[in-house]
Amino acid sequence: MSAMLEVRDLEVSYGKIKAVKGISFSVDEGEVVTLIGTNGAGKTTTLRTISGLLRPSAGSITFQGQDLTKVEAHDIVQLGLAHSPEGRRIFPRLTVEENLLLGAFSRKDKDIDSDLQAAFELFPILEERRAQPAGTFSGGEQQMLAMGRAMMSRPKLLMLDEPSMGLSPLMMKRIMTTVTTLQQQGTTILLVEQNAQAALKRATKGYVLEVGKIVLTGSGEELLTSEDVRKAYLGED
Amino acid sequence: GCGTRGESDSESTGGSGSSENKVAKIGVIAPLSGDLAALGKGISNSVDLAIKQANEAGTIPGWTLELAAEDDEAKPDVGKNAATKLASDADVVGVVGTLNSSVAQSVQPVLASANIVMVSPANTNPSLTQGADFATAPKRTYPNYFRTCTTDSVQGPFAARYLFETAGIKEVATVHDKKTYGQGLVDAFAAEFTKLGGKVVAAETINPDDDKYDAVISKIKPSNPKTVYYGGEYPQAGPFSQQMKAAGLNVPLMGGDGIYSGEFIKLAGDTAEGDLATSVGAPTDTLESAKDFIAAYEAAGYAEPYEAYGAYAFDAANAIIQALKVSLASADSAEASRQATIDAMSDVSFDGVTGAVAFDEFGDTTSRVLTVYGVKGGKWEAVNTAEFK
Amino acid sequence: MTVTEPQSTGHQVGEKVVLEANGVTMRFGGLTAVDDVSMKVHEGEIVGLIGPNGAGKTTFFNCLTGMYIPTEGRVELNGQTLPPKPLKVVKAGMARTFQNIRLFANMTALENVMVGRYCRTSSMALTSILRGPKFRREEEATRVRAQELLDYVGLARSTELLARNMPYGDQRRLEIARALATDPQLLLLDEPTAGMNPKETEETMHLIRKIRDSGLAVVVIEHDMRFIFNLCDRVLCLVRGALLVEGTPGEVQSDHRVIEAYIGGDDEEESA
Amino acid sequence: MDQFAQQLVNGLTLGSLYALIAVGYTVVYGIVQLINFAHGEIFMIGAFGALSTWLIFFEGETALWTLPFMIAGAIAASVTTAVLMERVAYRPLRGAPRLAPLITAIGISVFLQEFIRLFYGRMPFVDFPDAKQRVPFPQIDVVTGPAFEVGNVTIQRSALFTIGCLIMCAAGLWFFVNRTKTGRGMQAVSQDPDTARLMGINVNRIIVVAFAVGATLAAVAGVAQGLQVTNINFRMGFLAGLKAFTAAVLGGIGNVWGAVVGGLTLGIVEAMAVQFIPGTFGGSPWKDVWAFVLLILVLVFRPQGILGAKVVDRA
Amino acid sequence: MSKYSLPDSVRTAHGAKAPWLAIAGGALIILSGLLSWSYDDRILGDLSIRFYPAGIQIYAMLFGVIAVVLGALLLRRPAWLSPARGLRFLGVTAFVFVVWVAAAISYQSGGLINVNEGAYVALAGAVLTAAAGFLSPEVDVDVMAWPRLSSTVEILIIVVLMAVLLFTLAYTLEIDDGVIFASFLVALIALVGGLLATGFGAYLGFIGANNRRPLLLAAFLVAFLFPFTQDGSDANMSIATQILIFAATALGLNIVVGLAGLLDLGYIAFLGTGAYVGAMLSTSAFATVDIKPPFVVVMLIGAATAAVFGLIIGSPTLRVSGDYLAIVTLGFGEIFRLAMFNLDGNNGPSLTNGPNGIPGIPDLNFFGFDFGEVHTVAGIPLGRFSNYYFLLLLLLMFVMLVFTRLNDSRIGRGWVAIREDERAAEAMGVNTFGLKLLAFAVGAALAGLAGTIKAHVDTSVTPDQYIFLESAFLLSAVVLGGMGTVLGVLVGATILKLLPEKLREVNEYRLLMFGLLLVVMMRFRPEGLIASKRRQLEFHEEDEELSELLQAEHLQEAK
Ligand SMILES: Nc1ncnc2c1ncn2[C@@H]1O[C@H](COP(=O)(O)OP(=O)(O)OP(=O)(O)O)[C@@H](O)[C@H]1O
Ligand SMILES: Nc1ncnc2c1ncn2[C@@H]1O[C@H](COP(=O)(O)OP(=O)(O)OP(=O)(O)O)[C@@H](O)[C@H]1O
Ligand SMILES: CC(C)C[C@H](N)C(=O)O
Ligand SMILES: [Mg+2]
Ligand SMILES: [Mg+2]
Repeated sequence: MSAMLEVRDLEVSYGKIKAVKGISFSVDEGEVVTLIGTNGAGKTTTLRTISGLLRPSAGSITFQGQDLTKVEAHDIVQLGLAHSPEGRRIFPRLTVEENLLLGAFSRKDKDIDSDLQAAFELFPILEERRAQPAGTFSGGEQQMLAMGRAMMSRPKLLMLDEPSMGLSPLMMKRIMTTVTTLQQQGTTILLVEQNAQAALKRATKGYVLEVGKIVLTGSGEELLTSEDVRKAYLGED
Repeated sequence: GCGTRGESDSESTGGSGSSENKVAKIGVIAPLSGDLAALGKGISNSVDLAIKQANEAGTIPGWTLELAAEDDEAKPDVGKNAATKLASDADVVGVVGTLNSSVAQSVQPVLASANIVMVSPANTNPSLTQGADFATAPKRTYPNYFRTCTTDSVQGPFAARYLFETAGIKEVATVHDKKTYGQGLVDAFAAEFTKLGGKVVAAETINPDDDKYDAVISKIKPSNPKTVYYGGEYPQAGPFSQQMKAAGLNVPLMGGDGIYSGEFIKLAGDTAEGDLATSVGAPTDTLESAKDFIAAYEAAGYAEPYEAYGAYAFDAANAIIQALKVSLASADSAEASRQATIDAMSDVSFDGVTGAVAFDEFGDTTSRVLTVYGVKGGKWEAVNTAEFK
Repeated sequence: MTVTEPQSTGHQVGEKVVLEANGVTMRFGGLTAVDDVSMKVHEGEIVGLIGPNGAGKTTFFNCLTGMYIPTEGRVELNGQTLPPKPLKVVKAGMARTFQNIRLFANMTALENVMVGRYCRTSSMALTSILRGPKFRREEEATRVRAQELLDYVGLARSTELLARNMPYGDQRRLEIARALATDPQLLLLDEPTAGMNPKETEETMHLIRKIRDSGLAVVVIEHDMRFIFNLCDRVLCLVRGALLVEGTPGEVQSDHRVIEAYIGGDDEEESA
Repeated sequence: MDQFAQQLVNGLTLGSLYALIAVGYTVVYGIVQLINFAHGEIFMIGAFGALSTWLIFFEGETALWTLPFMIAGAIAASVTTAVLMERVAYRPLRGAPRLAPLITAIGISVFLQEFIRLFYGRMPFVDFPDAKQRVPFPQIDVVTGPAFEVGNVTIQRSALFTIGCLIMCAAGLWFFVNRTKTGRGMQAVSQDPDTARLMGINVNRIIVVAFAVGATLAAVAGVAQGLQVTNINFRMGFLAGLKAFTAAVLGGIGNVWGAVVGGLTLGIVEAMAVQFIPGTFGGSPWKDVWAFVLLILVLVFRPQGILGAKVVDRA
Repeated sequence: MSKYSLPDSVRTAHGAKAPWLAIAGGALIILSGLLSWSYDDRILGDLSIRFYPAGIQIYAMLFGVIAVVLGALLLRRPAWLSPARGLRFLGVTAFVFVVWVAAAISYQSGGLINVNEGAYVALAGAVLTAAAGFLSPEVDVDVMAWPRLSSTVEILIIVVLMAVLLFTLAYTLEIDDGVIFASFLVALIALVGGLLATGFGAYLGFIGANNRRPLLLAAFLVAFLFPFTQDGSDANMSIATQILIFAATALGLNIVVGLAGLLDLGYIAFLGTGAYVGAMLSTSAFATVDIKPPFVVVMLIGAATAAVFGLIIGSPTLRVSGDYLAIVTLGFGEIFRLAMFNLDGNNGPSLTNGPNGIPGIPDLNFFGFDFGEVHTVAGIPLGRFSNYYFLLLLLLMFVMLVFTRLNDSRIGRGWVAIREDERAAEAMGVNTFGLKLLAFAVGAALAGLAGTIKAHVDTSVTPDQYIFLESAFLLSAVVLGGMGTVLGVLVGATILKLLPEKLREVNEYRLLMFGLLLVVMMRFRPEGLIASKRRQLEFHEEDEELSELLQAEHLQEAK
């Protein structure tokens, strides 16, 4: 079985600086794959390259057999790959509802309404505030909106970049539970997290990145128990 | 490092000429671009013609005349820069220009301090020769300044009398563009008109940068003027006339020499029919004295018509040439003859294209002939030519 | 459930009240983001501010620092009522950091801190142009103090680096140094460890203690429970704009209302 | 009272023209946060496009049926210029600091004016009049000619045409922005282009559409202006553009209705200033001053403009 | 930079030949100068004589000399220079230069046939030079390896450079053939650009920074000596005065835009304020105010009035920011122009003489020193414009002093902070409103000062001198030259005022070209010709190399 997303020898640079230095990994259908690593390891860069916002300087990205390196960002969404970016990036002057509908921008089917309801069920606060300009939301609220919005495109593969950043413990649990829920509903997930513990617990597979290279690979459990990971990422000594 | 070459160079180009003639330049400062270019080009072409004729006839032995035309874009500031440039050119001995009185105000001091004679074919504002208090205490402001056209202290009243006496109009509204010319003309007109017993029912000003005048027109309209007297130039007057009529103010627009141009009719469109203008002198094409000029102008094949001021510019150039005959004869450089040229101007007197050319103690022309024109069938036609008394 | 470790320093909170906020309320249209919150901070105290996302913590900070003009309520620093003008607040002795780092990216670390000295220096246009001895002295003093502060937060070797080129954790520390440069008596930190890994978080905790030990009072917003409950002398929990619970870390973390509204069920390993 | 009504009509006419141009500023600004200074020139080129169409195909004909063709010609000229301009000059500057595109815009504005001034009369294959000075604009039957008198108020035909154009364009635009997906896409791009791409929005296409929409309305305004003032010139875009931009800011830039409201307000203020401000500070020469004073007052007391939404800067 | 180079494999294979290629290319170009370029001897200052190079040929020979030097350097591989980049730039621009000259010859004398062997030899040399540049390996310039010279030697370098500058300046202005002038400019750009590309420019900057005082002194000496090179001619001096006025005003604007980061689109109004004050209080017959204070007082009044206007215009910055501020300033600019246009007694009080302006402003007279007269110093006559030139130079020095000292102070830091993040600056105790007002007031006062002198230099003041386009010109000077730098603005102002004067052949197209220039410049070098490093970063956020360079400089300075 070929992987749903296959990244090979990917290199990405900002000007002269190489942020990603030849990484390879794959995501199979139905999996939750997590990338963890220190600040500036290149996780965000990797996700942005996959979704077409950045162009790789070398390597290949294949999604369901199709090469993505030359496809425009807005076309990649249509292929079923959604990306909830780091720092939420909601549209601040649009209302909550408009934000959600934009998530479904590339869809042409009629089920948008029911998906909207599904998002509201998952995050009731969004329904409560559906007409509020999203820019006035708190950080956590914005994060929920961002996730809801990404789901509105009915992605086959959902990439989440640090969904728990700045969230209250309760909210973080909620978000993490949502990840599981989504997986159970059949969405494949590529998750980038600082909260390694929570991420690895749910991951079928994990990759540890350090300064642009993958230094460790394994199943979520393996990594969780690995000595190195515990030291560096879980703050235990 | 290549000085020798440079010299030999200039010799080879200069030396290719046929004679040992020294060069003296007559400058022109007029709008050669922009909305008033039609009038400006007519002036510069006519001066060019006068210079060519003088060179061919060898009017000034030992000297070749050249034209140095500078664009003033009808803006005082640009005109002043042009004057500075001409003044710093040692070969320039006289300047024909400017078209606009407002530009003249800025040019006068520059040329005066360089002692360069300036003859305007078109400035009609009286203060240029007789000072700000021209009506009460005339005083010559710049000894180097002369003109071949009549002034607005004649033109304004001439128009007023025509309207009041001949056309029988007793109520007018006045509008002007705040420039030296427009304002001066309206002032002169209004003074005479009220003196005759007429009434100025509205007095407004406009900004020449504008192109829509409905608000002003709406403001004038309720006062029911029988004519609108406009002080200014055709680029604004044309659209103003058209918009007046589109807005239901169906009375003629009358203006001065500033609107006497074919361009006015082009801009005003069909509704210009019946509009009036005064201009200096008699219509050029009816003058016996102008036949040769017109023929020569056409033969020279200039791209633009000589327009309202071609003949006056031709006369202005010839007046300078007459003076140069005296001043250059004894001068060894063009620059040295500048003062002498000014001195010689007051004695200049000849029969020019527009009639007798001579200047009074202020530098004004001695002629006071004016003509009223009206738009008929899409063309300006002379209605009445008379000498103002 | 306990994450509290035994207090490492036998620290004693002072008696003097540095900050007193009374009935602060902030409404945006129909939404009451901060609802009648009162708070006291004593000299040498670290106060934690927690609460669900959108509870109004940042907004409360904005009200304290004059970035927002509170709809109601009063803020007193050292017994003096503060006008809602950021400038005057800083001058009075309250400084802050931001939830999203807001450094002057194209300035060096040193320059960033020197900007923080702005309100404690006085040379104006004419002095700057004439360059008298007073000007030189003040400039020099500013530079020296800024360098001291960089040393203090552990950035001694980053003086000439551009803020934008510094690692994330260092940027957070630089923000603290910049805030300290204003000579505050009270420091407000909004999620100082967001996006940090556990090691960096640990270092930040030490830094805050050190600051407190030098006599400043600190109010800190964080979602990292381990961090909050280990560090703070007292914790306030806001929910929907209103003060829900106030008490020692021990009291707050075992309060069922806090657990219900904020920490969530007994699921330990999630809260890293 | 009559005078008030009369100046109201004048103001509405003028304001409609401003509004039509202002929409272009607002739409483009809303999306790329660019003060497209060259938009005034797009308006000017629209007018020249209409004139050219008339000169090539219908010279001498003034029947009403030529008008749609002239408008089409105007739109073609404006839209082509605007889209080219976006492609060649602005697109490469995406993401550069504000000042770069602003300076570019000023550059383009100067360039376009000069281009028309220097080359309009020298185009190959066609014999166009020299555009270094004002060029007469054809007066089309029905939409120009004797004014209507309603009571004591005169309503010019070209005024009716202009106001009519505004109403139609505004209605179309409202539908476009609020009821179509492209419209919503526009709003998303305006707030965060990168994330908009993640939503599957083709950002480049949206931006081109914005320029084209603005240019279309400006072109219509160009025709209306030509009919109203009977002549056009290469400079006409500058002041009109400036006023329209003022109108857009006045109404709240980024907001299509703001542009309309701002335009009408500005037009009415100008007309009223001519008539009703007494003393020497009234009258036509001061009307622009009052317009700008109004702008400054509005910005100081309501920085986001009459209808603009407040920009949130959360600390 | 690597995207402009050949594949690595080619470079490693042939890299060793590069120095010799460069030397050969340079030699060819030098030789070409001795050959004939053009059959026609009437054009371009006669390029037809063999072994007797004229201007354009001499320019070419300079290329050759530098190519040879760079080639030789390439053999020695210094760590702090990159001869390869220099050669690349030099080669390509030399090629462009020769093609341009050949085109000019063909055009002016009617056919390519008139181009003689010299041009082809030069072309070949240029190709070789460029090839050398592209072949030689890329060396990263190591700023830490800059040679340290004794300060006497450094100062000597500066003096020589300044002398070259003076010579070049005088020479440039002497050229009055537009094509030769353009050729000279191309050559100048090529030579200077080539040197800069090697990293030598940065080194010179470093030397300059080490010897700030001598540098400034030398620069001003050059500026003061300039009128003496003009042999009493006022033609260039009149341009020079315009440049100085323009530069002083642009520097004032640079305080507002470059330092405080506030966009002002109506700045010309401040110059206008000064000019109108100067005109109204002068003894011109058209002046409307009857008080005639001495000129020093007029200058102060002009500056003060402008500063007050600056405060008024700046006051909305309390509430309005960014693009909104730009439009407010634009509005104020228009209000100023219209007010000057209107205040003629017809509309409002009679102050400004309306559209006609105030002409006939007399020359200044300082204690019997009449600025209108020719004065002879050391046997060299100095005309009217030279007199004003000296006065304006003093003004410019003053403006520069204000600019640099404010920039390098607590206030300057505050301005950067505001530019970077206004809210954060405020929250850190920076008096943002006060500093913004200060920027407006100081900038305006300086422009007002310049304006009062301008009124007398120009002898007339009219409203059309103060239109939006002029504000755009000022802004362009700031942006083209480089925001936030003094030198940049001087360069920008010089370019914008000098080029149209010298390229009279294309005078009609000058605005068209101005427009294009802005567009092209923003596309390829938005930070301006001489940008402050910090500003450059703001424009190229992703440029890590640059930010490292800036850091390196900081480290150098800190040592
Ligand atoms: N726009 C940019 N320009 C230049 N360098 C960048 C840019 N964005 C990121 N980088 C650099 O690329 C490297 C990788 O950054 P990236 O954001 O991918 O890391 P990350 O793993 O997502 O880190 P974090 O946990 O902080 O989100 C870092 O060194 C960073 O400084
Ligand atoms: N300028 C504003 N206009 C309207 N509503 C606002 C504004 N600022 C904040 N709010 C609202 O106030 C509430 C409190 O926001 P605040 O940012 O203070 O939350 P917080 O406690 O800091 O949350 P987090 O932990 O997620 O940062 C939120 O619901 C937010 O939507
Ligand atoms: C063409 C006209 C406007 C010239 C006018 N007679 C003047 O003196 O200004
Ligand atoms: Mg990241
Ligand atoms: Mg918060």
